[in-house]
Amino acid sequence: MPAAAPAAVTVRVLLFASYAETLGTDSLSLTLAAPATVADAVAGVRALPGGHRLPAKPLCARNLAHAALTDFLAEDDQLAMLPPMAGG
Amino acid sequence: MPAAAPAAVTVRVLLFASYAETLGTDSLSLTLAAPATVADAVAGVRALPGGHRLPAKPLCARNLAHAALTDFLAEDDQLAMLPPMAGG
Amino acid sequence: MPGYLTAEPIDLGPVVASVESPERGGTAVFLGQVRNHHEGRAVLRLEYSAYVEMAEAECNRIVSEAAARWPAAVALRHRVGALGIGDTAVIVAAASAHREAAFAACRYVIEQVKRRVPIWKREFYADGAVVWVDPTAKLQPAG
Amino acid sequence: MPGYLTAEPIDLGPVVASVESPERGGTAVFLGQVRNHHEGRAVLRLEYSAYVEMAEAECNRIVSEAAARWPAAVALRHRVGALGIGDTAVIVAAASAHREAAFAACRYVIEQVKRRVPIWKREFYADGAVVWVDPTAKLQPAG
Repeated sequence: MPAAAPAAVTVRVLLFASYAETLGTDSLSLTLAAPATVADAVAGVRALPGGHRLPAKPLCARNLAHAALTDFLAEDDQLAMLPPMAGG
Repeated sequence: MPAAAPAAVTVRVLLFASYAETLGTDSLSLTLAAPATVADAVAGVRALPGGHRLPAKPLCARNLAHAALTDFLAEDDQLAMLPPMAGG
Repeated sequence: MPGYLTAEPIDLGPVVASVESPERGGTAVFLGQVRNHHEGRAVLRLEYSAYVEMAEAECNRIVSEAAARWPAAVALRHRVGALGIGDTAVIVAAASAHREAAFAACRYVIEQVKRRVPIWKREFYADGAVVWVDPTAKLQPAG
Repeated sequence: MPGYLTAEPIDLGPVVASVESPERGGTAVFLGQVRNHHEGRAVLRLEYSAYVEMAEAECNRIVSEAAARWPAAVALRHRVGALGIGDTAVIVAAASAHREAAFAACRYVIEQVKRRVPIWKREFYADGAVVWVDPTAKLQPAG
Protein backbone atom coordinates (compact mmCIF):
# COMPACT_ATOMS: atom_id res chain seq x y z
CA MET A 1 0.00 0.00 0.00
CA PRO A 2 1.64 3.33 -1.05
CA ALA A 3 2.25 5.98 1.61
CA ALA A 4 -0.40 8.66 1.53
CA ALA A 5 0.74 12.09 0.34
CA PRO A 6 0.97 14.46 3.30
CA ALA A 7 -2.14 16.57 3.67
CA ALA A 8 -0.28 19.67 4.79
CA VAL A 9 3.12 21.35 4.48
CA THR A 10 4.64 23.70 7.03
CA VAL A 11 7.21 26.27 5.96
CA ARG A 12 9.20 28.99 7.67
CA VAL A 13 8.43 32.41 6.13
CA LEU A 14 11.03 35.20 6.35
CA LEU A 15 10.22 38.85 5.76
CA PHE A 16 12.75 41.61 5.17
CA ALA A 17 13.10 45.36 5.09
CA SER A 18 9.83 47.12 4.21
CA TYR A 19 7.88 43.86 4.21
CA ALA A 20 8.97 43.10 7.77
CA GLU A 21 7.95 46.62 8.79
CA THR A 22 4.60 46.21 7.08
CA LEU A 23 3.77 42.98 8.85
CA GLY A 24 5.50 43.82 12.14
CA THR A 25 7.50 40.60 12.10
CA ASP A 26 10.42 39.14 10.21
CA SER A 27 9.62 35.45 10.64
CA LEU A 28 6.58 33.24 10.95
CA SER A 29 5.50 29.64 10.50
CA LEU A 30 2.87 28.86 7.91
CA THR A 31 0.97 25.61 7.37
CA LEU A 32 -0.66 25.12 3.99
CA ALA A 33 -2.80 22.41 2.42
CA ALA A 34 -0.57 20.20 0.28
CA PRO A 35 0.50 20.41 -2.47
CA ALA A 36 1.37 24.08 -1.95
CA THR A 37 3.24 26.54 -4.14
CA VAL A 38 5.17 29.70 -3.38
CA ALA A 39 2.09 31.64 -4.53
CA ASP A 40 -0.04 29.75 -1.98
CA ALA A 41 2.34 30.77 0.79
CA VAL A 42 2.25 34.40 -0.36
CA ALA A 43 -1.56 34.26 -0.31
CA GLY A 44 -1.38 32.83 3.20
CA VAL A 45 0.84 35.67 4.39
CA ARG A 46 -1.38 38.27 2.72
CA ALA A 47 -4.35 36.86 4.63
CA LEU A 48 -2.68 37.74 7.94
CA PRO A 49 -3.50 41.06 9.65
CA GLY A 50 -1.89 43.83 7.58
CA GLY A 51 -0.78 41.33 4.95
CA HIS A 52 -2.96 42.83 2.21
CA ARG A 53 -0.46 45.69 2.06
CA LEU A 54 2.15 43.30 0.68
CA PRO A 55 2.20 42.88 -3.10
CA ALA A 56 0.31 39.93 -4.57
CA LYS A 57 3.36 38.82 -6.61
CA PRO A 58 6.49 39.65 -4.64
CA LEU A 59 9.93 38.33 -5.39
CA CYS A 60 10.46 35.17 -3.39
CA ALA A 61 13.31 32.87 -2.50
CA ARG A 62 13.10 29.25 -1.46
CA ASN A 63 15.96 27.77 0.55
CA LEU A 64 18.38 30.63 -0.26
CA ALA A 65 17.73 30.76 -4.01
CA HIS A 66 15.34 32.83 -6.09
CA ALA A 67 12.09 30.97 -6.72
CA ALA A 68 9.13 31.23 -9.07
CA LEU A 69 5.65 31.70 -7.68
CA THR A 70 4.73 28.37 -9.26
CA ASP A 71 7.45 26.41 -7.45
CA PHE A 72 6.19 23.76 -5.06
CA LEU A 73 7.03 23.87 -1.37
CA ALA A 74 8.34 21.02 0.74
CA GLU A 75 8.12 20.49 4.48
CA ASP A 76 10.49 22.78 6.43
CA ASP A 77 11.32 24.92 3.42
CA GLN A 78 12.56 28.41 4.13
CA LEU A 79 10.48 30.83 2.08
CA ALA A 80 11.61 34.46 1.91
CA MET A 81 9.56 37.36 0.57
CA LEU A 82 11.99 39.88 -0.91
CA PRO A 83 11.20 43.58 -1.34
CA PRO A 84 12.83 45.26 -4.36
CA MET A 85 16.57 44.78 -3.91
CA ALA A 86 18.87 47.78 -3.75
CA GLY A 87 22.39 46.48 -3.26
CA GLY A 88 25.41 47.49 -5.27
CA MET B 1 55.23 92.55 -54.75
CA PRO B 2 54.28 89.38 -52.78
CA ALA B 3 56.98 87.72 -50.67
CA ALA B 4 58.48 84.76 -52.46
CA ALA B 5 57.60 81.35 -51.00
CA PRO B 6 60.62 79.94 -49.14
CA ALA B 7 62.62 77.53 -51.27
CA ALA B 8 63.41 75.18 -48.38
CA VAL B 9 62.07 74.09 -45.01
CA THR B 10 64.15 72.82 -42.13
CA VAL B 11 62.61 70.53 -39.53
CA ARG B 12 63.82 68.74 -36.41
CA VAL B 13 63.36 64.96 -36.73
CA LEU B 14 63.00 62.85 -33.58
CA LEU B 15 63.47 59.07 -33.55
CA PHE B 16 62.38 56.74 -30.76
CA ALA B 17 62.83 53.22 -29.49
CA SER B 18 63.67 50.75 -32.27
CA TYR B 19 63.87 53.51 -34.89
CA ALA B 20 66.50 55.37 -32.85
CA GLU B 21 68.44 52.11 -32.47
CA THR B 22 68.21 51.46 -36.20
CA LEU B 23 69.55 54.85 -37.17
CA GLY B 24 71.97 55.22 -34.27
CA THR B 25 70.56 58.62 -33.30
CA ASP B 26 67.42 60.02 -31.75
CA SER B 27 67.46 63.47 -33.27
CA LEU B 28 68.58 65.14 -36.49
CA SER B 29 67.97 68.25 -38.56
CA LEU B 30 66.57 67.84 -42.05
CA THR B 31 66.28 70.46 -44.80
CA LEU B 32 63.82 69.75 -47.58
CA ALA B 33 62.77 71.52 -50.77
CA ALA B 34 59.56 73.43 -50.10
CA PRO B 35 56.72 72.67 -50.07
CA ALA B 36 57.49 69.49 -48.14
CA THR B 37 55.20 66.90 -46.58
CA VAL B 38 55.68 64.44 -43.74
CA ALA B 39 56.24 61.77 -46.40
CA ASP B 40 59.04 63.85 -47.91
CA ALA B 41 60.73 64.03 -44.52
CA VAL B 42 60.39 60.28 -44.06
CA ALA B 43 61.96 59.77 -47.50
CA GLY B 44 64.78 62.09 -46.46
CA VAL B 45 65.45 60.10 -43.31
CA ARG B 46 65.30 56.82 -45.18
CA ALA B 47 67.98 58.14 -47.58
CA LEU B 48 70.43 58.47 -44.68
CA PRO B 49 72.91 55.64 -43.94
CA GLY B 50 70.88 52.71 -42.51
CA GLY B 51 67.62 54.60 -43.08
CA HIS B 52 66.32 52.07 -45.60
CA ARG B 53 65.67 49.74 -42.65
CA LEU B 54 62.95 52.09 -41.43
CA PRO B 55 59.46 51.49 -42.83
CA ALA B 56 58.39 53.59 -45.81
CA LYS B 57 55.14 54.61 -44.10
CA PRO B 58 55.78 54.90 -40.37
CA LEU B 59 53.48 56.55 -37.89
CA CYS B 60 54.49 60.16 -37.54
CA ALA B 61 53.73 63.08 -35.28
CA ARG B 62 54.10 66.76 -36.07
CA ASN B 63 54.48 69.20 -33.18
CA LEU B 64 53.30 66.69 -30.55
CA ALA B 65 50.21 65.46 -32.40
CA HIS B 66 49.67 62.52 -34.74
CA ALA B 67 50.09 63.54 -38.37
CA ALA B 68 49.24 62.17 -41.79
CA LEU B 69 51.99 61.46 -44.31
CA THR B 70 50.34 64.05 -46.57
CA ASP B 71 50.50 66.88 -43.99
CA PHE B 72 52.70 69.81 -44.99
CA LEU B 73 55.68 70.81 -42.90
CA ALA B 74 56.55 74.32 -41.73
CA GLU B 75 59.90 75.78 -40.74
CA ASP B 76 61.10 74.55 -37.34
CA ASP B 77 58.43 71.84 -37.09
CA GLN B 78 59.20 68.94 -34.80
CA LEU B 79 58.62 65.73 -36.74
CA ALA B 80 58.66 62.45 -34.82
CA MET B 81 58.81 58.99 -36.37
CA LEU B 82 56.94 56.62 -34.06
CA PRO B 83 57.51 52.86 -33.93
CA PRO B 84 54.44 50.75 -33.09
CA MET B 85 53.25 51.98 -29.70
CA ALA B 86 53.00 49.57 -26.78
CA GLY B 87 51.78 51.55 -23.80
CA GLY B 88 48.92 50.57 -21.50
CA MET C 1 32.42 30.22 2.01
CA PRO C 2 34.22 33.54 1.67
CA GLY C 3 32.55 36.49 3.35
CA TYR C 4 31.16 38.64 0.57
CA LEU C 5 29.27 40.80 3.05
CA THR C 6 30.99 42.81 5.72
CA ALA C 7 29.99 45.38 8.31
CA GLU C 8 33.49 46.87 8.25
CA PRO C 9 34.82 49.48 5.82
CA ILE C 10 36.03 47.84 2.62
CA ASP C 11 39.67 48.48 1.77
CA LEU C 12 40.36 48.66 -1.97
CA GLY C 13 43.96 47.48 -1.95
CA PRO C 14 43.46 43.99 -0.50
CA VAL C 15 40.45 43.30 -2.74
CA VAL C 16 42.47 44.16 -5.85
CA ALA C 17 45.49 42.27 -4.56
CA SER C 18 43.35 39.16 -4.06
CA VAL C 19 42.77 38.78 -7.82
CA GLU C 20 46.17 39.82 -9.13
CA SER C 21 48.75 37.30 -10.24
CA PRO C 22 51.78 37.30 -12.54
CA GLU C 23 49.73 35.66 -15.31
CA ARG C 24 46.98 38.26 -15.26
CA GLY C 25 47.94 41.61 -16.74
CA GLY C 26 44.65 43.47 -16.59
CA THR C 27 42.39 44.22 -13.64
CA ALA C 28 39.02 45.95 -13.90
CA VAL C 29 37.50 47.30 -10.72
CA PHE C 30 34.16 48.82 -9.85
CA LEU C 31 33.55 50.78 -6.67
CA GLY C 32 30.08 51.87 -5.63
CA GLN C 33 30.01 54.73 -3.17
CA VAL C 34 27.26 56.41 -1.20
CA ARG C 35 26.08 59.49 -3.06
CA ASN C 36 24.89 62.67 -1.40
CA HIS C 37 21.77 62.80 -3.56
CA HIS C 38 19.05 60.51 -4.88
CA GLU C 39 16.43 61.63 -7.37
CA GLY C 40 16.99 65.25 -6.46
CA ARG C 41 16.91 64.80 -2.68
CA ALA C 42 19.85 65.38 -0.35
CA VAL C 43 20.95 62.17 1.35
CA LEU C 44 22.58 62.31 4.78
CA ARG C 45 23.35 58.65 5.37
CA LEU C 46 21.96 55.19 4.71
CA GLU C 47 21.68 51.70 6.03
CA TYR C 48 22.12 48.48 4.10
CA SER C 49 20.44 45.38 5.46
CA ALA C 50 20.57 41.92 3.96
CA TYR C 51 19.18 38.43 4.00
CA VAL C 52 22.70 37.45 4.90
CA GLU C 53 22.57 33.70 4.36
CA MET C 54 21.02 34.02 0.90
CA ALA C 55 23.10 37.09 -0.04
CA GLU C 56 26.30 35.14 0.63
CA ALA C 57 25.02 32.24 -1.46
CA GLU C 58 23.87 34.48 -4.29
CA CYS C 59 27.18 36.40 -4.35
CA ASN C 60 28.97 33.08 -4.53
CA ARG C 61 26.81 31.98 -7.47
CA ILE C 62 27.42 35.25 -9.32
CA VAL C 63 31.19 35.13 -8.82
CA SER C 64 31.24 31.49 -9.92
CA GLU C 65 29.22 32.31 -13.03
CA ALA C 66 31.65 35.09 -13.96
CA ALA C 67 34.68 32.89 -13.38
CA ALA C 68 33.13 30.16 -15.53
CA ARG C 69 32.20 32.51 -18.35
CA TRP C 70 35.46 34.48 -18.57
CA PRO C 71 39.09 33.52 -17.88
CA ALA C 72 39.20 35.83 -14.89
CA ALA C 73 39.74 35.85 -11.15
CA VAL C 74 36.90 37.71 -9.46
CA ALA C 75 36.49 39.28 -6.02
CA LEU C 76 33.38 40.87 -4.54
CA ARG C 77 32.74 42.67 -1.26
CA HIS C 78 29.54 44.37 -0.18
CA ARG C 79 29.21 46.40 2.94
CA VAL C 80 26.15 46.28 5.19
CA GLY C 81 25.08 48.40 8.15
CA ALA C 82 25.27 52.18 8.54
CA LEU C 83 27.18 54.09 5.86
CA GLY C 84 27.96 57.77 5.40
CA ILE C 85 28.31 59.84 2.24
CA GLY C 86 31.31 58.73 0.20
CA ASP C 87 31.67 55.41 1.96
CA THR C 88 32.35 52.46 -0.29
CA ALA C 89 29.32 50.16 -0.46
CA VAL C 90 30.59 47.60 -2.95
CA ILE C 91 33.79 46.63 -4.71
CA VAL C 92 34.12 44.22 -7.63
CA ALA C 93 37.55 43.32 -9.00
CA ALA C 94 38.23 41.07 -11.99
CA ALA C 95 41.70 40.22 -13.23
CA SER C 96 42.57 38.43 -16.45
CA ALA C 97 45.31 38.09 -19.02
CA HIS C 98 42.90 39.95 -21.33
CA ARG C 99 41.41 43.29 -20.45
CA GLU C 100 38.20 42.55 -22.39
CA ALA C 101 37.55 39.61 -20.08
CA ALA C 102 38.42 41.67 -17.01
CA PHE C 103 35.96 44.42 -17.96
CA ALA C 104 33.23 41.98 -18.97
CA ALA C 105 33.49 39.92 -15.79
CA CYS C 106 33.55 43.03 -13.60
CA ARG C 107 30.53 44.49 -15.34
CA TYR C 108 28.63 41.23 -15.17
CA VAL C 109 29.15 40.87 -11.45
CA ILE C 110 28.01 44.37 -10.49
CA GLU C 111 24.93 44.13 -12.72
CA GLN C 112 23.97 40.77 -11.28
CA VAL C 113 24.59 41.92 -7.71
CA LYS C 114 22.16 44.77 -8.22
CA ARG C 115 19.54 42.44 -9.67
CA ARG C 116 19.86 39.35 -7.57
CA VAL C 117 21.47 39.83 -4.18
CA PRO C 118 18.95 40.36 -1.36
CA ILE C 119 20.27 43.60 0.07
CA TRP C 120 18.07 46.57 0.95
CA LYS C 121 18.91 50.21 1.35
CA ARG C 122 17.22 52.69 3.64
CA GLU C 123 18.12 56.29 2.92
CA PHE C 124 17.89 59.12 5.43
CA TYR C 125 17.21 62.46 3.76
CA ALA C 126 18.04 66.00 4.80
CA ASP C 127 14.31 66.76 4.91
CA GLY C 128 13.81 64.11 7.61
CA ALA C 129 12.27 61.46 5.40
CA VAL C 130 13.42 57.84 5.60
CA VAL C 131 12.89 55.71 2.50
CA TRP C 132 13.44 52.10 1.50
CA VAL C 133 15.00 52.56 -1.91
CA ASP C 134 13.18 50.78 -4.72
CA PRO C 135 15.22 50.91 -7.94
CA THR C 136 12.28 49.37 -9.82
CA ALA C 137 9.71 52.06 -9.04
CA LYS C 138 9.11 55.61 -7.92
CA LEU C 139 10.18 56.25 -4.38
CA GLN C 140 7.57 55.73 -1.72
CA PRO C 141 7.92 56.86 1.90
CA ALA C 142 8.57 54.03 4.29
CA GLY C 143 5.83 53.21 6.79
CA MET D 1 49.47 70.13 -17.22
CA PRO D 2 49.10 67.17 -14.84
CA GLY D 3 51.84 64.57 -15.00
CA TYR D 4 50.29 61.54 -16.67
CA LEU D 5 53.67 59.82 -16.91
CA THR D 6 55.73 58.94 -13.89
CA ALA D 7 58.91 57.02 -13.21
CA GLU D 8 57.72 56.21 -9.68
CA PRO D 9 55.45 53.31 -8.65
CA ILE D 10 51.78 54.23 -9.11
CA ASP D 11 49.69 54.04 -5.97
CA LEU D 12 46.08 52.99 -6.62
CA GLY D 13 44.44 54.76 -3.70
CA PRO D 14 45.33 58.36 -4.57
CA VAL D 15 44.40 57.88 -8.24
CA VAL D 16 40.95 56.60 -7.30
CA ALA D 17 40.54 59.28 -4.63
CA SER D 18 41.31 61.97 -7.20
CA VAL D 19 38.11 61.23 -9.15
CA GLU D 20 35.76 60.48 -6.27
CA SER D 21 33.28 63.04 -5.03
CA PRO D 22 29.98 62.97 -3.11
CA GLU D 23 28.02 63.43 -6.35
CA ARG D 24 29.64 60.48 -8.12
CA GLY D 25 28.53 57.09 -6.88
CA GLY D 26 30.32 54.79 -9.29
CA THR D 27 34.00 54.45 -10.08
CA ALA D 28 35.44 52.15 -12.74
CA VAL D 29 39.15 51.45 -12.63
CA PHE D 30 41.53 49.64 -14.92
CA LEU D 31 44.99 48.53 -13.83
CA GLY D 32 47.52 47.17 -16.28
CA GLN D 33 50.25 45.09 -14.74
CA VAL D 34 53.43 43.55 -16.06
CA ARG D 35 52.78 39.92 -16.97
CA ASN D 36 55.32 37.15 -16.62
CA HIS D 37 54.66 35.90 -20.14
CA HIS D 38 54.16 37.24 -23.66
CA GLU D 39 53.19 35.06 -26.58
CA GLY D 40 54.41 31.99 -24.80
CA ARG D 41 57.77 33.38 -23.67
CA ALA D 42 58.76 33.97 -20.05
CA VAL D 43 59.28 37.65 -19.33
CA LEU D 44 61.74 38.72 -16.61
CA ARG D 45 61.29 42.49 -16.69
CA LEU D 46 60.66 45.34 -19.08
CA GLU D 47 61.33 48.96 -19.78
CA TYR D 48 58.87 51.57 -20.92
CA SER D 49 60.21 54.58 -22.76
CA ALA D 50 58.19 57.49 -24.10
CA TYR D 51 58.18 60.56 -26.27
CA VAL D 52 57.38 62.35 -23.05
CA GLU D 53 56.27 65.73 -24.34
CA MET D 54 53.86 64.24 -26.86
CA ALA D 55 52.72 61.45 -24.52
CA GLU D 56 51.67 64.02 -21.93
CA ALA D 57 49.82 66.01 -24.58
CA GLU D 58 48.12 62.92 -26.00
CA CYS D 59 47.08 61.66 -22.56
CA ASN D 60 45.61 65.08 -21.89
CA ARG D 61 43.65 64.95 -25.15
CA ILE D 62 42.33 61.47 -24.38
CA VAL D 63 41.23 62.38 -20.86
CA SER D 64 39.58 65.55 -22.16
CA GLU D 65 37.75 63.58 -24.85
CA ALA D 66 36.41 61.13 -22.26
CA ALA D 67 35.32 63.92 -19.92
CA ALA D 68 33.55 65.65 -22.79
CA ARG D 69 31.80 62.50 -23.98
CA TRP D 70 30.65 61.16 -20.61
CA PRO D 71 29.64 62.89 -17.38
CA ALA D 72 32.67 61.52 -15.60
CA ALA D 73 35.81 62.58 -13.80
CA VAL D 74 38.81 60.77 -15.27
CA ALA D 75 42.33 60.12 -14.01
CA LEU D 76 45.21 58.47 -15.86
CA ARG D 77 48.73 57.54 -14.81
CA HIS D 78 51.29 55.62 -16.85
CA ARG D 79 54.59 54.48 -15.51
CA VAL D 80 57.81 54.66 -17.50
CA GLY D 81 61.28 53.25 -16.87
CA ALA D 82 62.22 49.81 -15.56
CA LEU D 83 59.39 47.60 -14.26
CA GLY D 84 59.31 44.13 -12.77
CA ILE D 85 56.70 41.40 -13.02
CA GLY D 86 53.46 42.42 -11.32
CA ASP D 87 54.31 46.11 -11.26
CA THR D 88 51.48 48.42 -12.24
CA ALA D 89 52.15 50.02 -15.62
CA VAL D 90 48.96 52.01 -16.02
CA ILE D 91 45.90 53.03 -14.02
CA VAL D 92 42.73 54.59 -15.40
CA ALA D 93 39.96 55.69 -13.03
CA ALA D 94 36.60 57.15 -14.07
CA ALA D 95 33.93 58.23 -11.61
CA SER D 96 30.38 59.21 -12.44
CA ALA D 97 26.90 59.35 -10.98
CA HIS D 98 26.13 56.57 -13.46
CA ARG D 99 28.10 53.37 -13.61
CA GLU D 100 27.54 52.98 -17.36
CA ALA D 101 29.36 56.27 -17.91
CA ALA D 102 32.12 55.28 -15.51
CA PHE D 103 32.73 51.99 -17.31
CA ALA D 104 32.50 53.55 -20.76
CA ALA D 105 34.89 56.40 -19.96
CA CYS D 106 37.39 54.04 -18.32
CA ARG D 107 37.30 51.65 -21.24
CA TYR D 108 37.65 54.46 -23.77
CA VAL D 109 40.71 55.88 -22.08
CA ILE D 110 42.65 52.62 -21.84
CA GLU D 111 41.84 51.70 -25.46
CA GLN D 112 42.94 55.10 -26.72
CA VAL D 113 46.09 55.07 -24.59
CA LYS D 114 47.11 51.82 -26.19
CA ARG D 115 46.46 53.17 -29.68
CA ARG D 116 47.67 56.73 -29.48
CA VAL D 117 50.15 57.45 -26.71
CA PRO D 118 53.79 57.26 -27.85
CA ILE D 119 55.12 54.81 -25.30
CA TRP D 120 57.32 51.84 -26.17
CA LYS D 121 57.98 48.64 -24.32
CA ARG D 122 61.17 46.61 -24.36
CA GLU D 123 60.79 43.16 -22.86
CA PHE D 124 63.63 41.09 -21.44
CA TYR D 125 63.01 37.36 -21.75
CA ALA D 126 64.23 34.44 -19.70
CA ASP D 127 65.98 33.09 -22.81
CA GLY D 128 68.12 36.22 -23.01
CA ALA D 129 66.30 37.90 -25.88
CA VAL D 130 65.37 41.57 -25.73
CA VAL D 131 62.42 42.68 -27.85
CA TRP D 132 60.68 45.93 -28.67
CA VAL D 133 57.07 44.87 -28.36
CA ASP D 134 54.96 45.50 -31.44
CA PRO D 135 51.28 44.87 -30.71
CA THR D 136 50.52 45.30 -34.42
CA ALA D 137 52.72 42.50 -35.72
CA LYS D 138 54.57 39.32 -34.92
CA LEU D 139 57.44 39.80 -32.54
CA GLN D 140 60.80 40.53 -34.09
CA PRO D 141 64.09 40.50 -32.20
CA ALA D 142 65.49 43.95 -31.51
CA GLY D 143 68.69 44.93 -33.33
